[in-house]
Amino acid sequence: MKLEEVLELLKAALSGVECLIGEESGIPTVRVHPENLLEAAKKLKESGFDHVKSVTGLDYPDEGEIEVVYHVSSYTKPELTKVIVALKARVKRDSPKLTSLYGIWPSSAYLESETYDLMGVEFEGNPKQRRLLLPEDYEGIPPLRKDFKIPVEGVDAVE
Amino acid sequence: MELPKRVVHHIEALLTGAKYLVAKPRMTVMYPEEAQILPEGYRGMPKFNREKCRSCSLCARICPANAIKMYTVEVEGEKKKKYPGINYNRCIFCGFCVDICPAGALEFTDIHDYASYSLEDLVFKPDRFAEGPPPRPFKPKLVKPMLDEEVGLKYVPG
Amino acid sequence: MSERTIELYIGPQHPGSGHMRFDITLDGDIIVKAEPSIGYVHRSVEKIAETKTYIQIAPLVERPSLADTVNPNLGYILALEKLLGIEAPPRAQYLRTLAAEANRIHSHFYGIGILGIMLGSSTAFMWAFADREIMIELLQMLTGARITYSYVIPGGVRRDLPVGFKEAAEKALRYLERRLKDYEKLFFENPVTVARLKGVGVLKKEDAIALGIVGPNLRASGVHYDVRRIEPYAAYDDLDFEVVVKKEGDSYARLMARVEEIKQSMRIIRQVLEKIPDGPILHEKYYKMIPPKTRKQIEETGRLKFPAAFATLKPPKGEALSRVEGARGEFLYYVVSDGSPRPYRFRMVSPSFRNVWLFAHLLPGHRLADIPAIYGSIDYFPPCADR
Amino acid sequence: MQVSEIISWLINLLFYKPEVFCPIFYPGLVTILALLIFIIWLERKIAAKVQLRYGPLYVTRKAGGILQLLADLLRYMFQEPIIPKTVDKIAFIAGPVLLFATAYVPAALLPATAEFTGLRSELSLLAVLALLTLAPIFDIIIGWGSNNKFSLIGSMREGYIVMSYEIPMFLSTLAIAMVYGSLNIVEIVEMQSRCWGILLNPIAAATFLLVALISTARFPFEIAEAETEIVMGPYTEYSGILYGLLMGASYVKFYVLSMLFALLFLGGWHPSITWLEKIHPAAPGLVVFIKALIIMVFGIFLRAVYPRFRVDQAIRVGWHLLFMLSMLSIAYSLAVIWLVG
Repeated sequence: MKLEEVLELLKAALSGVECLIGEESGIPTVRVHPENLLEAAKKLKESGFDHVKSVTGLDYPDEGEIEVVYHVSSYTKPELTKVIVALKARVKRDSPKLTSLYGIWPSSAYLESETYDLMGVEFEGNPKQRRLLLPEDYEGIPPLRKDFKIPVEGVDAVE
Repeated sequence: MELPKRVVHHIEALLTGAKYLVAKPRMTVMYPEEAQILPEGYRGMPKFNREKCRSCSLCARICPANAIKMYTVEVEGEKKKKYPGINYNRCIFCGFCVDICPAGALEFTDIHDYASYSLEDLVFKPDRFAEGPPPRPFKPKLVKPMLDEEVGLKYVPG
Repeated sequence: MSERTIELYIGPQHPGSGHMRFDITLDGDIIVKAEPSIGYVHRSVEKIAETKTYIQIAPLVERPSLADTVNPNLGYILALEKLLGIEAPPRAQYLRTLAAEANRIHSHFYGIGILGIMLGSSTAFMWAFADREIMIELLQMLTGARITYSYVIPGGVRRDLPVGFKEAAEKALRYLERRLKDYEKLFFENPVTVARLKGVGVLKKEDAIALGIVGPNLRASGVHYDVRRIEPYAAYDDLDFEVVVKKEGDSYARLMARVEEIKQSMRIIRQVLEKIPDGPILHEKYYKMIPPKTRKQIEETGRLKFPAAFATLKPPKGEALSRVEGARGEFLYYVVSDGSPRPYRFRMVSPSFRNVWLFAHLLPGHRLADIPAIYGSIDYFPPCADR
Repeated sequence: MQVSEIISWLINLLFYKPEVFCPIFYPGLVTILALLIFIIWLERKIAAKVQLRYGPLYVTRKAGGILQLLADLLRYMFQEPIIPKTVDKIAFIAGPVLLFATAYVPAALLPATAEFTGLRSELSLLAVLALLTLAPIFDIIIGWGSNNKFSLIGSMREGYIVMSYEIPMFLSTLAIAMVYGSLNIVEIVEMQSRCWGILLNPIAAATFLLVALISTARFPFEIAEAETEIVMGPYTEYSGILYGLLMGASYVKFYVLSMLFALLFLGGWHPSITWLEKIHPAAPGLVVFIKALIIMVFGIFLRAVYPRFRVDQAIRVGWHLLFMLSMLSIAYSLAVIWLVG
């Protein structure tokens, strides 16, 4: 399926939901306000996108926001299997909260949990949300945030 | 219906086991008494050639594990020069350093095993890096692995 | 918990757990609740990648998944190539396919071996690990390393086919074909193996889809989905192979799906060696950057030297999404570049991480003794999941 | 004079009195210890051969590493047996000792030859069987005393399995005893000089062999200590010599059952080699030993072939297959008696 067709399909599927449909670096993308995320997801699920491939958190400290990207695709609809759609929502960096899409896509459970763990975004209603990869007693900046610095070494030997 | 088939499978399994009880193949190299002859281009511990080095530090820049660092070395009759040294505590044997060296000053050796008593001993400064990896303390019997239709891998003394 | 049940923590120091822990609630011998507790070998590849240059990430991504290294490597390079806007020449594409398939065989043997030892068949374990060596030896000929090949680089591959590779590969494949028959008699069709796996851990098609399961586990549940066919990369478009799909969805189907895939991979390797076109193994743009003297040396040895530009690859601003079918399932890479030599965000979703769901989903209702059977059959690899 | 008398009395007591010789030398303790070392080495060697490996090699390299197990034994002897704070100490320490002892005692009662036997009784078969059933109780005790969930689960499994194999074991031995009309092992063997028990009642023989495999946790029935499931089952907390005793116990039991199998079904010391008697009155009994060894080699070879069953499947084998087979063997015996008389 060509990109234009995918965009057409998305527009048809998401009619009635306040969102921004477009192409970003060749990836069909739907940008929604966190409030509309659940509704958009529902519509996408209805149109055949049946699983989440990845939940990614991107930290933008300058803008004070965290972008959460759901990459969704389909196993069942042959024409959609080739398509991965990015569903993006931005949340405030100091109180990042989203409604979990677990109810719509159970496949997002552990992926959201990972994002909670490493990026500090809370997903309300996700039963699997917990310290997944980090130690249970970890406190501090979520490691994938930009202000969590790890040392970078230079080229020259320090003697 | 099911039972006779199951009995046949039991017998087949037992016979296959018995077959290997008497068959020859074994896939063991008695390392370290025996060691494999490694194929050409094997990515072993790299060796440094001081004469060819242009001090471009590309090796240190591409090293994914930060194992290679540039050391400032006093050279007779010249200014100070920068030469690479390697820390084998970190090296992951990706061979990027050798492949990016534009002067061919780094090359692979076929040695991949070296044991030392201290961590510091695994840091090879330019001098030791140029000597290359230390040879094995004893000579192993060398065998060449050959892919074989019958036994999979044959280790031919070579 | 009620007085009927006991809680059992299996792992992380347990002969059957791997680097993870299961929090199991047992009612008698029956599991009522299971939750995987992972992260014991987490090293945050995604964060480390943000501090590395693009080429340095290539060896990094293959470290988590030790049995299957070409595929994650290839997946990342595909994303990087999308960012850079280049594509590898045909010969390099074939060589990538060759390495990926040899690696798939190696990884599947690894998985079968682990399943074997989990069920108590030490012979299946030893055999599979010995025969895995065959593929390692082949790939060592090709790449110069045993496990972590870092073979795929932006714009091509690092080495051309060595002399005598085709004959050696043919011998290896014939040997493995013969050996698979012995495996069948001793392990796959062994009545005890069948009793342990048939009907155990049944994953229904709907559940597999809803939980986003990947790889042979998905296909063993009847979903016809293989990235090599859905979104062909490397040379898969030109090659003839079947996507192995099984209906049953039980542990035995998952095991047999892997066995069938080994056979398909052998088919692919034969075709690659038959059809491989001549030509360069590195994209023109980079090949031109190599000085002529070095180029001559490359042609003689078949071993590539990198252009200096590799140390400071700077893709333009943008995003790239790529996926490959690894041995354990789909690897997804999402790389966001801000125009600097290091990625702004690097996302790697490994198949084992997506298969984590299976523990919580499949284990309840089974017996305690089924944990290793199910665990082994889904070919779960903790480092691959934790990254 | 006095000293040499004492020595000859001692030699006579030790080597020519069956009541002493049988428990201590053959088929008793000394044979068992030597066999333990050999059979475990052989098990590892056989598994290694099937698995394209060498197995133990470096201890006495020229002899294929046969002394490896002696080295292991020494290690177990001198390794610190760690006794965790939370265990029930008496059960934890006494358990392995008693388990080994109860596994060994039946061996002392087995006859070496017709004349040379430690226990002369009309009910010797019954005595051996009764003693054989004692050992699993200590398996359960150590699992309970270890105060570890894996140990507990392991000993529960052991308990379930005991339930499933004991009845077939008794019934199949009963079947062969019925054919020969005796519960005296010596008598049964003597009657086999014409026709081996395995030919008279093959069903009972097959049942008994399977029972021997199950009760000594050979593959595919290595269930109570299934490593990838419950670590080492009842033995999880053990180390040092206590663990050595536990590991040895199952082999000892296997030895006893194999000897019993050789005696009951494979004709015992028939065909008897009479010239051996000149060396020692117990020497013709070596025929039994060799037959038992063949059975044991078959048993340990299975490790290289089979994965392990699940506990419920093993119990199903016990009740659905072995129980039925043992009932059949009784019927078969009745038929044989009716036909042959």
